[in-house]
Amino acid sequence: MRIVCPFCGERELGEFTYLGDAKPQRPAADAGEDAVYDYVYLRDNIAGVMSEHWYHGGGCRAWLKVTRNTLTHEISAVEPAAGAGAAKVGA
Amino acid sequence: MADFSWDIRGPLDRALVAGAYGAQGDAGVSLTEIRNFDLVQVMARRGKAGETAKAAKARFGIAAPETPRAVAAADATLIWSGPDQFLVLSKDGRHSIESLAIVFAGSASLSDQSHARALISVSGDKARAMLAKLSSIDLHPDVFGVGAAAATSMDHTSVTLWRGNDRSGQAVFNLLVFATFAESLWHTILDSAAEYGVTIGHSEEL
Amino acid sequence: MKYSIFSLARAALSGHKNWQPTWRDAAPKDRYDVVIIGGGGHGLATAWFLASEFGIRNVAVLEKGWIGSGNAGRNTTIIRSNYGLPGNTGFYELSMKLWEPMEQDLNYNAMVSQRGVLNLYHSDAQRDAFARRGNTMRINGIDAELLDQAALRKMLPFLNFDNARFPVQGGLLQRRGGTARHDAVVWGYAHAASALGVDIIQNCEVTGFTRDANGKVTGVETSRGKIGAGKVGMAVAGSSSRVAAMAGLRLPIESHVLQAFVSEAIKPLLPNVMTFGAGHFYVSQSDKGGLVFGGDIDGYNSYAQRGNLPVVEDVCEGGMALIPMIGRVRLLRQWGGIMDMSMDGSPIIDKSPVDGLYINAGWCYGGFKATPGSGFVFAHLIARDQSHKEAALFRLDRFQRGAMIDEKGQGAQPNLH
Amino acid sequence: MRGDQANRLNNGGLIDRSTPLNFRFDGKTFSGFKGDTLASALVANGVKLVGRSFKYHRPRGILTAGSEEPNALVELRSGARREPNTKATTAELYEGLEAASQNRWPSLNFDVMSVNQLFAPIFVAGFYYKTFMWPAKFWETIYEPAIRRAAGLGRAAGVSDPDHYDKAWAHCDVAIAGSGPAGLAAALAAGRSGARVILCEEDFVLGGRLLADGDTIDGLPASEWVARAVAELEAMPDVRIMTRTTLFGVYDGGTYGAIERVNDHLPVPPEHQVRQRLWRIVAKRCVVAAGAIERPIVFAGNDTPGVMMASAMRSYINRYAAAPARRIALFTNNEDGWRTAETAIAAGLQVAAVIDARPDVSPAHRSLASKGGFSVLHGAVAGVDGGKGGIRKISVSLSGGARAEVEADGLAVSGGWNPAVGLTSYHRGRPKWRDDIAAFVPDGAPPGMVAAGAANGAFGLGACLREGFEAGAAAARDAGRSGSIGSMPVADDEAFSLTPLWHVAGKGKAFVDQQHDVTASDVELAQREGFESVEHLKRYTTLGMATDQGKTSNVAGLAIMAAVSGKSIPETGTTIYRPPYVPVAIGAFAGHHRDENFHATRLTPSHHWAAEQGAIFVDTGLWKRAQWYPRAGEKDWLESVTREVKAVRSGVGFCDVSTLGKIDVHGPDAGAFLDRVYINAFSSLAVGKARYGLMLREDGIVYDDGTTSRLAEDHYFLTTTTAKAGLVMQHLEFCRQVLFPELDVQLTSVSDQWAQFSIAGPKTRDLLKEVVDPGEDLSNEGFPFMGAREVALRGGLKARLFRISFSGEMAFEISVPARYGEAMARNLMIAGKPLGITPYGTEALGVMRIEKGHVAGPELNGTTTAGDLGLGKMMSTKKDFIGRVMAGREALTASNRQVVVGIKPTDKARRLRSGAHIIPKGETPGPDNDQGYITSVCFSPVLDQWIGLGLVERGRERIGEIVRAHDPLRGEDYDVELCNSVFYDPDGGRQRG
Repeated sequence: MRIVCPFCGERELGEFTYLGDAKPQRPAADAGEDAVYDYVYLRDNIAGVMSEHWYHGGGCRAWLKVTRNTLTHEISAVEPAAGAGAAKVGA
Repeated sequence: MADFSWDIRGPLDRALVAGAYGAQGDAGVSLTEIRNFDLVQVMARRGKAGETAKAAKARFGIAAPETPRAVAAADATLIWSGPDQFLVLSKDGRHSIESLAIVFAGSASLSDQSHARALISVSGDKARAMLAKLSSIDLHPDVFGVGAAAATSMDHTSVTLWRGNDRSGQAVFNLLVFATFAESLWHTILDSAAEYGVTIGHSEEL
Repeated sequence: MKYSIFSLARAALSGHKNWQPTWRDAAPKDRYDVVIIGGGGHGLATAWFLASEFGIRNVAVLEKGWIGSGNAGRNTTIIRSNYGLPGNTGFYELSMKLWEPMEQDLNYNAMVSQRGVLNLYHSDAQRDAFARRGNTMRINGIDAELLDQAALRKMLPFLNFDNARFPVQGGLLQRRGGTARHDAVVWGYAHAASALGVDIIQNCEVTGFTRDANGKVTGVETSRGKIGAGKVGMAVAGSSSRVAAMAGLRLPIESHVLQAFVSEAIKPLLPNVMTFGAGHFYVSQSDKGGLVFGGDIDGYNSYAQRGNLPVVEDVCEGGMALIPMIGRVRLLRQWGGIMDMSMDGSPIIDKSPVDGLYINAGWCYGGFKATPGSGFVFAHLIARDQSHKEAALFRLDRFQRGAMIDEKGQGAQPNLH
Repeated sequence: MRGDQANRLNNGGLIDRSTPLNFRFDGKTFSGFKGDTLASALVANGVKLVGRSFKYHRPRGILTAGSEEPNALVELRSGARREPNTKATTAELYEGLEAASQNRWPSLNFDVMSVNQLFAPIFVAGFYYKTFMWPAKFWETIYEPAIRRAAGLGRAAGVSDPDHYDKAWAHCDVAIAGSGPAGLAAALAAGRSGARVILCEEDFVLGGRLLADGDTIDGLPASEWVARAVAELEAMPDVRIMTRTTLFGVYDGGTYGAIERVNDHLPVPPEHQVRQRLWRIVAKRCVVAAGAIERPIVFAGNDTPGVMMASAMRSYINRYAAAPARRIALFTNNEDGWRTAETAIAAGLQVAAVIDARPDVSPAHRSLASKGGFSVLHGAVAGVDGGKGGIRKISVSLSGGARAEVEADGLAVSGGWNPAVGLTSYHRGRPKWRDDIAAFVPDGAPPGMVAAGAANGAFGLGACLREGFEAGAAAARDAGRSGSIGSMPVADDEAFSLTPLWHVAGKGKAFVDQQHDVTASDVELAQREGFESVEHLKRYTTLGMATDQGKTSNVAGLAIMAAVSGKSIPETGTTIYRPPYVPVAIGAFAGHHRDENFHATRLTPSHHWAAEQGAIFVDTGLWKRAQWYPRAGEKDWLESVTREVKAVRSGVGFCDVSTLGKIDVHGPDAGAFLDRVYINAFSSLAVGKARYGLMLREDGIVYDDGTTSRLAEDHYFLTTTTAKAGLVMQHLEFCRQVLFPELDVQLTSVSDQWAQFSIAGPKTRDLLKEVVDPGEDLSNEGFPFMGAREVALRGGLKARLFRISFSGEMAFEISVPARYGEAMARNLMIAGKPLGITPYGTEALGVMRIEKGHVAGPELNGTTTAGDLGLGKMMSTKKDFIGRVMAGREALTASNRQVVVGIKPTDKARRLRSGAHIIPKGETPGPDNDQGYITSVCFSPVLDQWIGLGLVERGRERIGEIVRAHDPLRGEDYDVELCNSVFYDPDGGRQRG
């Protein structure tokens, strides 16, 4: 697998670490145990296109949101996490 | 009062043995460790990319790289190291962290990396062939030209790699590697280069 | 037909023309007392135990492809019961106890080979963790031995003791552990279950559930029509999330690819099953002569049943680091299976929140060794509507309660288990 | 006795007759020429028997001339370099080559195990599943060892592989697998268009089938055309030709695996060179021009030495000038097979007869037959009379039903061709059936890959060139290259006429998979027993699981299955294709990463100094850390460690703790950020102060701990444990970039920037006075416990000083830039000499932390909560933090959890061991009363006894209780007392003093 890092360009799989489903949002502080349980334990496990968090730890250390098909491993989109490249926020 | 001194010991001081190594004949790979440099990581703060860029331009006379490139200023090299960040490589305290702290106050966070890395310069006919054993980056001259840089990994270890100006018609690849990994990676580099014949040296010049 | 050397010799006289199918290739009936989704080892074992132990013989096993086409036919054939946490320890030993008489129980030689499973340690901390686990095993009546380096040098002189980045210091040995012929386990259960009247239906893919007004499951929709069922059990490993979703359930499971490898066949080289403690590598040698080995999962969600080079390299690096004499042995074939990785690395065997639907899932990459035990406790759960005592902690709601069974201590990060 | 190459033809061949090479096979000396393979040299020497089969130990010869060979497998080389199962057909001959036949005893000619043939009626497919079941315990002791000894093929070396391997990356626009006509044409088109091309050829010469089959291209003899094409390609700077290189697998994102046999053609690799190299080729496009594999026809005795594929026979005759036989019969069901008759005649060999399964033969071939003086028999080979000495007679059943006999010493067989569909199918693609050529062809391919030429079912030479050229041009275009591609090479297209024939019924064993001894009747038996799916067939009979992965057997096997089950071949389908295309040495996948180079090594800044002191090092993750510093006369590690601890507790010692993860946390929101990642507050920490912090995972379990100091309003210096340094950095970056992007915070690892030393003991201040600038106030008031600030050292160097203590003594940690680390160690030794300073290692560090009851790795085991560790009170109730909510779940807050407690033996002389379990007194150990275990132990020099920490059910409520430490693994069982986990200076006066 090769992932096109939005900052570094195309890189080989070995430079990246996988975290998983990127859909769940961390619940607010007052959300309660059920919401946090959902967030921590119930993730998309789609046979098809998933949105996933990957870390370019062997490169620029950016967290990425990767759209990938779990049946074919084909990657259709990569975007940086909200806080990667945040120096340009508001610019 | 005790009688002691603050001798510097670089991470390759013992592993590096100047001279020839590996296959005999014309050396295909030349390895030079560059010693005693200043290296400062500059990370723009949230929303402060513009201010950081302006401060860098004012200080170095050139724009800091916003993409994976290394640019040479009069007395420093600025090397992209990730989104919103770059490394300032210089000598003799001209751009020490103390002096840069004033320049980037309020716009960027600085971290001294002068002792955190070893710098190895690789050249020679077989430099690309040797580096292909360590790096997954495409170093073809059309793809990785002079000034190209990459934050990448070698031997599962993070490195910063960039191509400097050619020297006597040959490409020069510079490698910043983590100091505590340096000796181990050095041996791996030697093993990879041995079949081509190696010339080993060190220098104080960037 | 009863299998034995005598029946073989008799059959040889007639040119082997009189052998019957190993199992009946059944067509679906309208209704069964129990329908098991998944014709792998777990599903077939469940059916056999339902029929042989719990007196429920009106049972169908539905398989979307050919039986054993999932992880049952795609693993590294290791059996062991060397677990350290309550919940796992007793369950895997139950399973081991069911492996031991399997040939005689099923009249099928699954080549259960108790050649020993050895976990190697390379540091004091690892030794201490193994001691803890080994003592847990012993306290549970399971065999375990802690070997030091001197003992290992005698037993396995070819390991890398002196020239290694992380020298072998010793190991935790379970002599009763070993291997079994994975396909034969599937065929043996099919053979025996079929003989007791279980319908094994291949090429029959479940596409949905039928439910009554109260939401109770009343059967399944399949590529071969609707099939009614008193109860439905799912034992579909890599497809757990997909099948559960048909019943509107979300499971704390991710599907990952685990690669495995076999070398060319060579004369006997490795006497037992070994796991490297300083990298990702485990190995045994099949009776046919191939080194069967594997390592870590690729680490990303996948249903592709194939993996990538970094893990191949990582595994072979581990192999060479541990056993440097295998350098010139050639890797013959690589493959990948879909592992349903749970959030604590341990399985789920429980009634689902949907009435009439029973779940057997989350085996991670350890499902093969569990096959007989899983079949037994799942049959118990389906027949009695009550967890077997040795599966009582494999509950679906344990994550909500905080009662995880996390042998590796990695938390809700399935790719690290 | 020296072989005389009696079967070497006088003329022709691509061998270098001026370079004779001597070699040994089964101890006998022969000679061949440079350019030979081991197989061609054996053929030239008239050797027919080269191996024994897997199950029945039947005599076997050479079947093919390529990597699909199932039979001619040998042990190549000797000693530590012995390679089992090496194909004689691909092993290049070199001077001094040694090879031995395998799977026979005592010799190839007289193999005792061939008695297995007598039991063949019982040893049918699946026989072992039906027997060996009684008595049960006989399996491991009797049956299995016997089966294992009989099975397997060659013997591995049994000692460490002495050769080196490495791995490399290559990048290109177009990768091409195979250098036959299609591959060369593809390379020409792509290369001319300006593309970066990598052309992989597994053979040591380029040309593929052109090397054996000649023909004419662009009006030139094929050999000349190949030479010109190669010269043109070699002149292109961006075309890389890799011979002896097999492209074996296709992975995601256009990544291809290839194995280069760099020095396998030499006795040993030259100094500094590797044996083999694994390539990961990244290519925008890939053209598979891997050709096709001629397939056998299954008939009785088809495994007799002397039976050979028709195309292989041409290879031996044309390429190697070696005659496999003097009088050759040909059995074919297609036009192409006839080329072998033509070749034989041209080489001056006799053709005994052509047995053609088709009803008609072309007039040209009729006239060839009459000119060559041989008969054309319409029918099929029904049996072979012969044995280990080769073929004597061939019996033919004629189409009319009559029988005929042909006297011959060689039988060439052509059952048609199977395109090499492996590479195109490795992403679980299934090839499709084409009736016109009666073969499976690729049905699509992984992204970026396309098949061309014979690999795509185009068997004519003209078609191969055309498809290859077009595929090469298209691939280059797709990669953005638009140079002129010049003219396409042209050749005639021969007709390909074939009548499918898979299996000839007859008496005697007819082999489908020769290596695994799977016969046609085994396939029929499998069907009878319900193993009808091709995957079941494969698994039940082992068809296609041999070292050739069924390259010569799979299609015939499933065709026979289709026939007996009444289905068509496409309905029956193929099994899943799995890489690698050819078996690859495990050593090559490992490359450089073996022995000491398995993983990288990290060295602390004072490593070499410690080594000079004679330190014993321990592996901690990738680090080498000084474990203890033995002194002359000390009898064991315990004595050294005890001395080190006592020295610290009574005087002063120091330890390199640079391995801790160190992270600069910068930015206006740094404090707010740390509040969210730690359970306790950090925004409230004053500048110049340090605080111990505990981090949870989101599931509420403890993740890591460490001390974090505030060096400036917007700058914290965070430390992690050694083990978790990289993971914590990743976790913090996730928090920063994904969870809390609104915070203005920046993170940098400074682990390698700072050499950090712990200096501990009551004389610490006395020592530091000598080291830091006299102007620095180190008094309790000027530098209180948990203070942290920059100080100047004597000589002007700036350092960071932290008053924190892991040992429980008066202690500081001091950080200097890493290149001063070694000087720091030396200076501490100099300055501390009058104070009796003692360097200490990780063991002493561990002893002192256990004496103080500090938790570490064994307690932070990924299943413990802050409460379990006795740190529950640190959890802030005033803020949200990672793991807060999940930590509150019922089972994680239950009153009966196993919690950290101190443990000491009731018998002071008793040694404790980690891993012993805790059982209540008076009870029989069992799963229901297994209440915990000992996590960490040490001999405490202060208490003069062994002490430990444990995780014990309700431990803190049971202080003073006597329980059993139960350690059956080590045969120990003794009483211990549960006690306070802080054994030493419980009120902490020493570290504050």
